[in-house]
Formats: sequence, structure tokens, C-alpha cells
Amino acid sequence: MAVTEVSPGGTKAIGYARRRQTLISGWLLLFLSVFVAVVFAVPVTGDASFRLAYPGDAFVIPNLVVPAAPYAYVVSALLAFFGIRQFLPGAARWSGLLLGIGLFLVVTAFLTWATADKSFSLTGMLQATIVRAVPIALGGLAGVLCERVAVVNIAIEGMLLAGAFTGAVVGSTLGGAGGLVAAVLVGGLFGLLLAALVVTYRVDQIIAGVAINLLVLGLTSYVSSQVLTHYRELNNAPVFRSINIPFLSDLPLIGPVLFQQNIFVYGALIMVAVATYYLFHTRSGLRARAVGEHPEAADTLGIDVYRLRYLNVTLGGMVAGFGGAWFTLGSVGRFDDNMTNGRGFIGLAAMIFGRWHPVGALMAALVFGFADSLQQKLAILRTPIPAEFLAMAPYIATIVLVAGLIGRARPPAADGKPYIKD
Amino acid sequence: EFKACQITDTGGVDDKGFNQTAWKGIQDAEKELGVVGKLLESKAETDYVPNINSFISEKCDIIITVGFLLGDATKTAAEANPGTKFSIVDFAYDPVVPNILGQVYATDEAAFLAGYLAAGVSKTGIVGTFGGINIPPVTIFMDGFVHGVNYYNKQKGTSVQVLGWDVEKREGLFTNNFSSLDDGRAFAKNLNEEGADIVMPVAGPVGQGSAALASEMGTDRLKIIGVDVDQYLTDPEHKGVFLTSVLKRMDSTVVEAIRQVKEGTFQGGVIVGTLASGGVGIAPYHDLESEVSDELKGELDAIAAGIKDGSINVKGM
Amino acid sequence: MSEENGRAALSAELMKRAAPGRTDFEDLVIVPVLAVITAIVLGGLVMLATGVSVGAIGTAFVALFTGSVGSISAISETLTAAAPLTLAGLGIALGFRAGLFNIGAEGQVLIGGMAAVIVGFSFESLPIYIHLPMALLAGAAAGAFWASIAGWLRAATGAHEVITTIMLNLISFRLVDYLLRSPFVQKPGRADPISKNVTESAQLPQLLSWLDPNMRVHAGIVIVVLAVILVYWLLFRTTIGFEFRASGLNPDAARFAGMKSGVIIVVVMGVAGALAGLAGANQVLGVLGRASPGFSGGLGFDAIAVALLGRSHPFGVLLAGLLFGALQAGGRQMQVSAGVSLDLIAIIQALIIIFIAAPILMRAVFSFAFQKQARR
Amino acid sequence: MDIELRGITKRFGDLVANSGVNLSIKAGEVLGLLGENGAGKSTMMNILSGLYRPDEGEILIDGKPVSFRGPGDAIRAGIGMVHQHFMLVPVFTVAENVVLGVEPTRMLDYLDLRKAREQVREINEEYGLEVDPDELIENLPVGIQQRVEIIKVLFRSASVLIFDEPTAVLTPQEVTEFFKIVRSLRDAGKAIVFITHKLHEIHGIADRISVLRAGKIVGEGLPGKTSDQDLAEMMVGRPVTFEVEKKTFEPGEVLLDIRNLTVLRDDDSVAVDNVTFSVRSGEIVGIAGVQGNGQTALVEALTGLRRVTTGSVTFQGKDITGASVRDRHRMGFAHVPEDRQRAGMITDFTIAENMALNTYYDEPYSHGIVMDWKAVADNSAKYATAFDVRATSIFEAAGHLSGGNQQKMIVARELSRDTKLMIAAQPTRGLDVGSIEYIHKRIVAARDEGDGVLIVSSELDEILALSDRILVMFKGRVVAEFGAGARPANKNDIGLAMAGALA
Ligand SMILES: Nc1ncnc2c1ncn2[C@@H]1O[C@H](COP(=O)(O)OP(=O)(O)OP(=O)(O)O)[C@@H](O)[C@H]1O
Ligand SMILES: Nc1ncnc2c1ncn2[C@@H]1O[C@H](COP(=O)(O)OP(=O)(O)OP(=O)(O)O)[C@@H](O)[C@H]1O
Ligand SMILES: [Mg+2]
Ligand SMILES: [Mg+2]
Repeated sequence: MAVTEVSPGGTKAIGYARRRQTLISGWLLLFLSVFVAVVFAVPVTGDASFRLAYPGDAFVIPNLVVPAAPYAYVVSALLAFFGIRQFLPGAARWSGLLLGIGLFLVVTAFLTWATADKSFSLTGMLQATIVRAVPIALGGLAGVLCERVAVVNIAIEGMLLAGAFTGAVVGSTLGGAGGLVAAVLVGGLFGLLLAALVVTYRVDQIIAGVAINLLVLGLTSYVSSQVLTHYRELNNAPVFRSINIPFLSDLPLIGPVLFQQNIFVYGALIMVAVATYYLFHTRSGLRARAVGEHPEAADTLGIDVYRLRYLNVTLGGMVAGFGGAWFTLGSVGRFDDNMTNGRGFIGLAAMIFGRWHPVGALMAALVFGFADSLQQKLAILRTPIPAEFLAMAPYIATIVLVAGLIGRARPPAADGKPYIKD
Repeated sequence: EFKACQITDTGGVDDKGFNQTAWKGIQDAEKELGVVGKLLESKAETDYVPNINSFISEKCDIIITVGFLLGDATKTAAEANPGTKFSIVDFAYDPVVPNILGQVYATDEAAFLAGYLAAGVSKTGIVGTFGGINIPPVTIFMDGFVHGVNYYNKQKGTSVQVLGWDVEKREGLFTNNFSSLDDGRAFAKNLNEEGADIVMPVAGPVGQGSAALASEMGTDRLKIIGVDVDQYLTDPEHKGVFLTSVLKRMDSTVVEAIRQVKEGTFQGGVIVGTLASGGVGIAPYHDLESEVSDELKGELDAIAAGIKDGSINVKGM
Repeated sequence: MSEENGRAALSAELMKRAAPGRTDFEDLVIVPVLAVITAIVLGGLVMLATGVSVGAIGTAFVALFTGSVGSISAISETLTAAAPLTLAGLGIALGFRAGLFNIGAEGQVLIGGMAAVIVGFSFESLPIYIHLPMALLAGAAAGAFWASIAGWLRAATGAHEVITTIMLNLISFRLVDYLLRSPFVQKPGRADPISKNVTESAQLPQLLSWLDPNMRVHAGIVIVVLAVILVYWLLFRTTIGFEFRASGLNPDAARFAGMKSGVIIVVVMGVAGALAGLAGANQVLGVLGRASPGFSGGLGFDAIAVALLGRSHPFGVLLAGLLFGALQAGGRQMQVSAGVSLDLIAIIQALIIIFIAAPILMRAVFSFAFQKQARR
Repeated sequence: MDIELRGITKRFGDLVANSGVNLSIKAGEVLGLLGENGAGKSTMMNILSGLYRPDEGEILIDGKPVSFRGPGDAIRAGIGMVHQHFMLVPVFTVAENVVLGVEPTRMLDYLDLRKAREQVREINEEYGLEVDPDELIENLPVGIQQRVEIIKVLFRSASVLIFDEPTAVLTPQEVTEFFKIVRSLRDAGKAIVFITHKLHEIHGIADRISVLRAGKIVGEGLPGKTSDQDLAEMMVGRPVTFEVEKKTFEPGEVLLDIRNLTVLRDDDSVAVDNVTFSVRSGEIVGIAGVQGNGQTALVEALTGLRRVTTGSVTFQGKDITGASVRDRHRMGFAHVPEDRQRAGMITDFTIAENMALNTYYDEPYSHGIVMDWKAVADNSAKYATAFDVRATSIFEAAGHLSGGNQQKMIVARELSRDTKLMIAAQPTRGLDVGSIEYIHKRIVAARDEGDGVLIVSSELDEILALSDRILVMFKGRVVAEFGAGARPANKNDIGLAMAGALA
């Protein structure tokens, strides 16, 4: 009567989900290949010249001159190769990487197309990329610090704004360094407020974040129109100038891009490095991550979950405060209503895009920064594409990447959940 | 008491630009004519109508709206409230609305001079401009500037180039806001990287960001042309970077509008500020005087005279 | 037989509604009232701290009151401001109920408003009873479409809706800028981004203009009332709403009960977007008469606060929308009469949200108003 | 090290979890702690390990009173606890989990993982535990995870070890292994507390037994001396029957026929590997297996929750391989999911709403899209009564119910419509004896009425008590069959099969 014999087994794993994703990226790459050929190669003649040096640089290096059409054909061919590769066995492993490289190539092909017969300063664009990425990267880093201990921080936007405001006002009275310190402290204060609300008073994390954003926006705008309008001298802070790192800053291309920047750029890079070390190589980092993944486990081992949440969220607030100061002390020294203009939310996106890793967040921020600076260059180059669509491109690309590559990226397991003890 | 009430556009009253200048006009009127000034700032475009309505119920003797963007809202309100007197800065109606006095400016006349000056002073042979939004009161500066440069090229056989505005296609560089100083800085940097050593930002307070950049880089590498007011005076921290400013004397037209109501001579129509009437002009060169050769100064005087008497056409024809 | 009777009695016992406890009353009534009062008091302190004289603060609070409910025209302003906030807030609340955090209302408002404007100016001589509904529907449909992109991405690829809706917001700003400049939409004779005017037959009629032409309250409030009732009905009286709520509270259990989470996500986002789109249509057809860049004025973000404050319940959202509308209208009057910046209102709003969301804090501070051992 | 608990009382709101408990724990001895679910065993041990603070009473270590402000204090005092639900961070490695809280560091707070690994290896060798320090916890079977928990405790040089229901998730062979470890720890002079509600285990390992009921110590006993009957009566407070009564086995037609079924997990690894079997009406088929061997995926596939990769599922002769969850409901499937709180119910919904979860879409509970809440309420009141769900009102939030009543509510819901096939996964996990008895009765009743029943359980006793036929799953495959025509069921053989000895 027994229906079952011992079952034979022996099925091979067929990765449907991943396979589907590879196929989709395959088709996407093939489409891009055709697109690049038809749009960026066929109708184009002439060379694109990218200026690498400023007049008066120590080393004068010649312009990078790329023949536009041939370059586009090469890119198209590479894309076609990558695309076909996705349909061959063993594609899954390289799928994400190839798609990433492919998209990068498309951007370069686009650039040469737009610059054909013209020229622009590549160095300037890359320098601007870094500068514009700074507040986003710091916002993202603040998010990483908070979410690693499972506190969702929607309030990054508000913390940036608070940092910007404090930087301007205190900077105007105590000087740039004082302003920066104050911005960091005030950012930390708002981090502390968020921690108190969500940890001690168990306010829903999203609600607390939204409320803090509104509060900071209201407070800064109110004080700005009620007070700063009448006391202009309170809104006129000195600005941190670029510091040229000796020798390194004279290197061609890399010099101006990486080593002729202000302390916010250096600060952001250092903070990303320090945060990576802290989170992944120290005792405190291990504990922090444990709190984000499994707070009960941490608690049973004598780790104070609440204290670590307070600590990291406050740290996150300080990082955001520093990033906020960039808007005033790192730029023009003057605060303006809502001047962060959604950069905190983009930082949040960068954090997710960067998979809750400081370096990932920085990379994602660079993508946004690049898109931002690219757009300005393109406006000068006068491409036939409406400016609005160029401006949309990075956001569309983000959606594509988030949907295609990191759709189900895994946040810390306890992310967003309150830990209620006893 | 006589109430003169101003509504700003979204730039706010401390824009160191035209809202502020118009407000200065009201403050001048307070001193000169003994009126009481009132102010409402608009945070968003949806505020325009309710702000106007608030002032209507406050029974203001004249409501002065500032900016092109309030054009529609002002007209609607004026038509619904024929008993209230309005004046709008930077806008005029055709046909005329009987209870609105428009205040417009032939800014291109002054910008033409600034363009000629910039072309004469530039060492790289490239100058630049960018705007806040692509609207006529902004682009009229850029038009005049480009035509001024072109006029210089024609006169001198040079080929000074203007980045940031294409007169024919009506496209160019715009920050799409009148508030972000950081944009002002970034846009000027961008133009400078492409070779421009003189930049004219036409975006209200945004220009202060450009000025900050110029004072950081030094006027050898970047000079700024201010707009609306003499920014040498209103932006003292960075005053050294202003080659000149393209003046638009809204304060004087605002006082004039208030005076008309006060004296009972108010009627709908338009006041136009021109180079000839002194409603527009260019500011002194202040600290950068030495950069401008006497020869160039002389040419500029001649051109100004030519514009006033109509022998030079600033529209590039 | 008697066992049967016993059962019936037990079952009848079970049917009796659990009486809402005093804690519920405290949470639903006392906490919000105290929160509003505390926030307003703190607002006064902020004014004091920024050098506003005590007399001016008094004037400001009187103005806040008279400007919001002190006269018919004040009420008209309150309702005008409350209408779009409530509509968009309903959409966000619906999302919350279904476990989705839709930051994209701002973009959906813009896209919905654009569609309504386009339909609104595209027809010259349609009767109002055809043209107006058409324009409203277009707004709702466009908002629904825009939002369901995020829903679809979430359902099909798992892309988090927080990111996609933020991105869709940013995209919609540009898209609207582009549309406003395209020859079909742009107002003839203008170079700046501004649309043609909506024809009369597509405008939401003003309700009190016979009293005073400046009374802006318009037929949009009827739509708001209908929407509140409809959303309430949908959420609590239909199988669809049951599925929304179930998958919001516990998506796994919903899936185990045979609900199709993907479809639900797309539908929820669609309905939420339709409501936000209606909010946009309400603005362009009832208040502005045309579209220009950023005509949403951040209402999609304020609506998040409205939804949170209203505890994602349709009636709560209506009350919260009215409160925020009143604060906006009153705040404007405050600016006129006392010269206090409108931004003070944002501070008060934020404080109200914080206090309402932190009953533990309120209980700790105002322990006298609550029963002692209330346990949360 | 000797420990004494004196007069410990702990309240959660109105609920008294422990009341005046006195207990002593001695070095070199295993104390067996017996008690039903909810008796307060875990609470008491959480107090001892510093996680909770007692409302009254004191703890004495070697005669001296101590007070713990947190688990850290208890750990420093030498008390280590292996929790009922493992306290391991799944995305950390074994070494990281072991050192968490007492990490070896170098300069700049640098985490010395190399040292951590070595320390883990040392403990491995000392106690004969074989665990790779570099493996991620999420990749380890539960048996090994438990060893990690033990290493964690030993690493903190605990002299008192508390094991909270350590055997619930283990195969009989793993239990034997585990007991070996426990004995060697005892012989090394450690004091050990061993919590369980399985009587037969306690005799094999304990030196002394204490029984807890309703928060109080109700009796003591000595292994081998005190009989199971007596212990059970102490636990429950009344005589207990260990047998499940059921009619003789009379299977009918084949209801559910599964052929060459292969199912993948989310990460595309194979969960169910080419499995073939069938369920007849009037038959209870029990699937035994250690967690992680594919039972969850099998149930998900059969209930329409997980895509079938290859193979077919036929129900009453109809191919239902691709049928939706709802279609299956309508055909007469009843499904009691293994994770009651996560998948079986919505804690914030009322009982009435929860009871409508699998009926709301049909008449009379809704007409078109309009819900008929009256009909829903009537029905749920009726079944809540019939299934003895103890609640004050059906409009109470289901989350307020105790675990047993939650499970009864789910069973009531699933059997409240005309069913033909019942699939129940871990139907009594974490329930007390009374609730278990009741739910078993209901399952048998469904079978006696002619339903087919498929039971998945990691409790071998449950499988043995209920099943007419037993299949054992190992690594996704059915590796053995017992009862009804195959070889007779025998606990030891099944245990061997579960451990893969027959694979
Ligand atoms: N944190 C808590 N909050 C409220 N009640 C709790 C809490 N922890 C336990 N309880 C309750 O205290 C009682 C004792 O629970 P405890 O976990 O100690 O029982 P147990 O004997 O370990 O049972 P089990 O065999 O289920 O593990 C139960 O009624 C339980 O619901
Ligand atoms: N190693 C794993 N990787 C990914 N998912 C897993 C893994 N193990 C289990 N799962 C998840 O568990 C389910 C199926 O697992 P599986 O069938 O192996 O568990 P099981 O043996 O039935 O466990 P239990 O004994 O608790 O019933 C799926 O939902 C799957 O996503
Ligand atoms: Mg327990
Ligand atoms: Mg499982």
C-alpha cells in the first residue's frame, strides 16, 4: 500500500529568481547597445575634447580628445557582448557587475556624444561631483549609523538643515570653526531628541522623523525671517576655503579633484573611513550591529541596547550636523529657508542604495553628485535633449538600479522596530 | 492712516534684490510721505491670492505686488475688487486694468552697457551669465548683456563669447530658483571652468553665492556683475568683486506709485523706467575702477547717450 | 438541549462589544487636546524667545483664532486650505493602513494637477457637469498611475517604496517643468513655465462668492466629504479594505489567507495616488485656475503629517486636515496683524505631532490628567 | 558555586508569573525544572540571569545576597543561560556571536577576531564540541546553533548554566549527544539547570527535580523514584491521560497525490527534492524531520504559497499544482501554519476579523465587495464557543489571547468551513498540556469524519501519538516511511532516519 518509496532526490538547483534578473539585465544591455549605436554613434561626427587641466596648473596636461562616433561604436559593441554574456551559462555571478559597468559606459558614450565638436572641463565636473556628493554622503552615513542600530532616521533632512542653520548663525558670531563645532553639536542634539522619542517614549520612528523634519524646518525658517532678517550680521559666516594638500594637489586631474577641496570633503572621506572601521572592525561596532540585528540577544549578553541606540543615533545626528554645515560654512556662509532642499532624503536613498554600508552610501552619493554636476555642464553644452529630462535621468537610473540590482537588499533585521524591555 | 502694503514673491523680502528694493521704496515712502508700510511674504505660489485677500480685508490704500509671478493673481484680485488700488512691480497689462499701475523697466538698456563693459574688460574673451527662471524680467537682462557683447565684437572685430544664454533659442543656464546661494556659487564655478572671467547672475540673492566664489578665487580669475541694486553697497562682504551692477530702480517707481495714490492722481497704466528716465542704469565701478580703461569708459558714455537718443538699438538690430 | 442553550448564551456573551476602556478615551481625546494646548504654549515661548513683545504675542494668538474660525471668510480660508491636505492625507493614510510608506504624495499631487489642468483647458464649450468631472477624473487617474508605478516596482521587484516615491517626486518636479513649457500647455505669449487657464466649465465653483467675491471656499470641500466617507467605507466595510488592512498589519498572514499581496500593493498605491491626484486637481481647478512650477507648495509633505496625526483613520484625517487648515489660515492672519512669521505655524504643527505620537511623554508630564496605572 | 533563590515574586501587570519561589542550585548537580507552558520557568531563569528584576525576594550566591542590574552583572557573577529562543545574531559568524559582549580587543578598540577564533577552538577541544568559528549562524542547523549557545556560556566561564527547553528542537540522537555534553559539564563541577516539560527526558539527566505550576514551586522529586504520573499531576494539577483516543484506521480514496515534487527556497536552494507521496481520506500522515529539512517549503507548496518547480500535486483527481491559495481554501483545504503569530493571525485584528480571514470573500460573509460584519460576528461567536476559545469578547484584539487560545482560534477558523484536507504544521508548538489535548482531539475528530490530515511536527511524540503513517524528511527528501504497510513505527528508527542515517 505504501505509495512512497524512499525518494530518489538529486534535483539540481535552478535559480529562477536570479535567472530572471540576469535575463532582464541581458535584454536591457542589448537594448542599450542598439540605442548607443543608433543615437550616439550614427548621427555624430567630430571629436569630443575634455579639458583636464586648468590654465595655470603646475602640470599642464593635454586635453583628452575622444573621437565621438568610434567611441560610441566601441561602447555599443562592449554592451552587446555584456548583454549576450548574460544569456550564457554562469552569467548570474557577473550579472550585477556587468550591468553596472554597462551603465557606466553608456554614460561615457552619452558624454562624448554631447561634447562632440565641443569641449568642457572634465576636471571641473569631477571636482563638482565630489563637492555635491558631500552632503548626500554625510546624510547617508548618518542614516547608516542609525539604522545599524535599527533606528530608522527619516529626520536626516531636518538634521542637515539644523546643521546648516547653526553653522551660519554661530559661524557669524564665533567664526567658522565655532560654527562647525556648534553645527555638529546641534545635529547631535537632534539625534538625541530622535533617540529619546523613539527609545524612551516609543514614538513610531517614522512619525518622530517626520515631526523632527517639520520642527527644524519651522524653527529655522521662523528664526530666519523673524530674527535674521533684522540682524543680517547673524547670517554672514566665514567660509572654509579649499586647502591644497601639498604635492598631492599638484597631480594632474586627481589633484584638483581630490586634494584641492575644503574640510568638508576631507571630513566626509575621513568619516566614511572611520565609520567603516568603527562598524566592522571594533568591539563597539560589533555590539552596535548586534543591537540592530537582534536586540534581545545583545541584551541577554549584557549589552545596553538603549544606550547604544542613543549613542549611535546621536552620533548619526552629529554627522548630519557636520554635513549640514557644508551648506553654509562650506559654500557661501549664508542660511536660507529650506536650503537643504530634499538632500537628506536623497541621502536616505543613498544609504539604501549603498546597502547600509558607509562606503556604499558614499558611492551612491557620488552617483548623485555626478548627475548633479553633469547636468550643469550639459546646460552649457546645449544638447538637444530638454534640460528637464537630463535632470530626471539620475532619478530614473536610481529607480532602475534599485529595482534591478538591489531590490531585496537586506536591512538590519530589527530595523524600525522598537525594543521593549520588561 | 494711509496703508501701503507690499506682497513679496517667493524670494522673500531679504533677497538683496528686487523684493528688498521694492520694500525700500515703501520705507522711503514712509519717511517722505508719512504712510504706514505693511508686508506679507509669500512662501509658496499658493500664498499669493490669500495674501492679497488679507490686504484687501485690511483695507490697504495701495497694494503693491512684487514680481512677474504675481501677475495673474493681481489681475484677478483687481478685477474682483475695483475699489482697491494696486501696483505691480515688473509687470504691465495689455489692455490696461483701470486700478493697476504696472511698473516695468527697460533693463536691457542698462544690461547692454554691462555687456559692452564686460567684453572690454574680459581677459579670457569669454563671459557668462545665468538666470533664476526663464521669465522675461530675467531674460531681458541676459538679452541686453549678450547684445552688448555682440555690439563690442562688431565695433572692435573681436569674438568675445557669452556662455549661458542663447538669444535665438531662448535657452540657457537657469538655477530654477531665486534662493539657493549654493547654486549661485556652483553655476559661477561652472562658467568659470569653461573660461568665463566675468559672470552676471540674474537670480536675486543667488548672485551672492557667485560673489562669494569670486572673492574666494580673487578678481583676477572671476568678477561679478550685480543686478537690480548696486551690490557693492548691499553685499559689503564681497563688495570688491563687483565690476558694476545693472540697476533697476524699483524703489523710485514704488514711491512714485504711492505718491500718485496719496495725491489722488493714480490711474491704471504703466510706469516705465529707462536709461533716459533714470529708472535703470549701471553702478559705478568702485574697487575695480582700475580695470576699466579710460577709453572704455568714454565709449560707454557714448553708447549710453546713443541708447538714450535712440541711435543705438539694444535689441541687437 | 440545555448544552445547546448554554452554548448560545456563551456565544451571545462573546458577541457583546468589548467596552472601550478609559485608556482609549484618554488616548483619543485627552492626549490630543493636551498636545495642541502644549504646542501652542510652546509656540508662544518661541515667540517670546525671539523678541516678540508680550502684547504682540497676545495679538498673534487672537489673530490665529480669528483668522481661522473667527468669521465666515476665515472659515472659508480654513476650509480652502484643509481640502487638499485632507484629500492627500487620506491617500497617505490608506497607504499606512496597508503597510506602505508613500512619501510620493507631492509628486502625485503635481501629476494629478497637471492632468486636471490639461483637461481643464483643452475643451472650450463643454457643459460643466461633463467637463468638471472629466477634469477631476483625469487628475485622479493620473495620480493613480503615477503612484502605482511605485506600487508595481515594489510588488514586482521589491524596490522599497520610500526610495521610489522620493525619486518619483523628483522626477515629477522636472516633468511638470517640462510640460509647462511645452507649446501645448504653456500659456500663449509667455516664456516662463505656466499653463493656460482652466476654462470656466472645468472650475470648481466657489460656494460663497455671492457673499463676498474673495471667499475662496469652493466645491472641492464636497469632494473631500465624499472622499472621507468613501475611504471609510472602503477600508472598514468592504472586502478590499479588509485585505488592505490585513496586508498592512501582517503581510505574511494576508498571504497565508490567500490575499494577493502584489495586486493589493498596486491597488493601494493606485487609490492613494488617485486621492493625491484629486488634491492636485482641487488646487488647480478650485484655487489656482492654472498650473505653474511647484503649485503643490509642499502640501504632499504636510499631508504626511496630517495622515499621521489623524492616526490613519479617515475621520481622524479629516479632523487633522481641518486643524492644519485652520492653523494655516490663522497663521496668515497672525502674520498680517502681529507681524509674526507664518513659519511659527510649522513649529506648532510639528510639536502637536510629536506630543500626540508620544502618549508616554504626555502621561509623564501631565500625570494629573490621567488614570494612574494606565499601562501601555 | 551554589545559588539560592528566596521568595522570588515577579509580576507582569496583573499577571503573577512567579510567586514566592524558593529554589537552590548546587555545583556539580543537574537540577531538572518541570512545568507546563506558562508556569513561569523562563521568567524565573530570566530573573536569575539578570534579564528581569524580581519584584520581591532575593538571590544568594554562596550565601551572599546579590543584586543584578542587568545580564552583564549575572554574567560576571558566573551565571550563563541558553535561552529557549536562541539568542544568536544570524548574520554574524560563530566567533562573533561567542565573543559578543566580552570581545578581545587590541588598540583603538580593534576587534581581535583572530584571538576570538582561537578561543572558540580551545573551548571546542576542551569539551569536544565541533563548531567552525567562521561559519555564519544562519547557515547552521539548530543542533549546531545550540552548541554555539553553549560555547557562548562557557566562554564567559560560567559556573552556573541554565538550559531553557534545550531539547525541543533536537532529534533523539542530538538529544543524546546533548546529554553527553551536559554530563561532562556537570562532572567539571558546573551547576546546571535543565528546563523541560518532557517527563521522559528528566529521568535521564537530572539529579534532582523541582516542579513549577502557576508561578509556584508545587513539588520536588528524585529521578527514577518519582513516577511520571505523579510528576505530570504535579505539573498540571490533575491526572493526565497520555493516550490520544482515535477510531481504527480505515483509509478511504486518495485525496492528495504528490508526484516528483521539487520546491526551491527563496535563495534558490532545493528545499523539497523530488518527493512523491499521497494522503487518503480518513488518514493522518505525519511528517517527521528536523527543522530545516524542507517541511516548511513542502507545506507552503501544498497550500499554494510557494511555487512548485517540477512535479505535480493532484487533489481528488484534479491537478492543482498551480492553484491559488484561495482556490485550495474553496476546495476544502484547512491550513494551520507553523508560525501562528507571524502567519496564522493578525494580532491587531479582533477575533472576529481573524476568524473571517479565510471566509470573508464568500457569501454570506460578504456580498460582492461589501462585508457583512453581522454574519462574520455570528459565525465567529459560534465557532469561538464551539472550540473553547476563552475570550471576553470576539471584538477583543486577538493578540491579547494566550498562545493556546490563539491556536484554538486558528484551528476553529480553519475547521469552521466544510473541509476535506487538513494540513497542520507544528500544531501544538509551545502550548500547554491542556491545549495540546484539545487540539489533538480536534485533529483526530477531523480524521474520523473522513478528512485527510497531514501533520508536520518536530515533536516526535506528537507524530507518534497522532499519525496513521509516518514519513521522515531529510535534506528535502522523504527518506523513510513507517506504519500502515511499511515497517512499524519505532521511536529510535525514526530518530535515526531524521538524523539522516537512512539517507
Ligand atoms: N515579558 C512579559 N510580559 C508579560 N507577560 C509575560 C512576559 N514574559 C512572560 N509572561 C507571562 O508570564 C507567564 C510565565 O511565562 P514563562 O515564559 O516564564 O513560562 P514558561 O514556564 O517558561 O512557559 P513555556 O513552557 O511556554 O516556556 C506566562 O503567562 C507568560 O505569558
Ligand atoms: N538556508 C535557507 N536559506 C533561505 N531560506 C531558508 C533557508 N532555510 C529555510 N528557509 C526558509 O524556510 C522555508 C523553507 O525552509 P525549510 O522547508 O527547509 O524549513 P523546515 O525544514 O520546514 O523547517 P521546520 O522544521 O521549521 O518546518 C522557506 O520559506 C525558506 O525561505
Ligand atoms: Mg519558557
Ligand atoms: Mg522551517
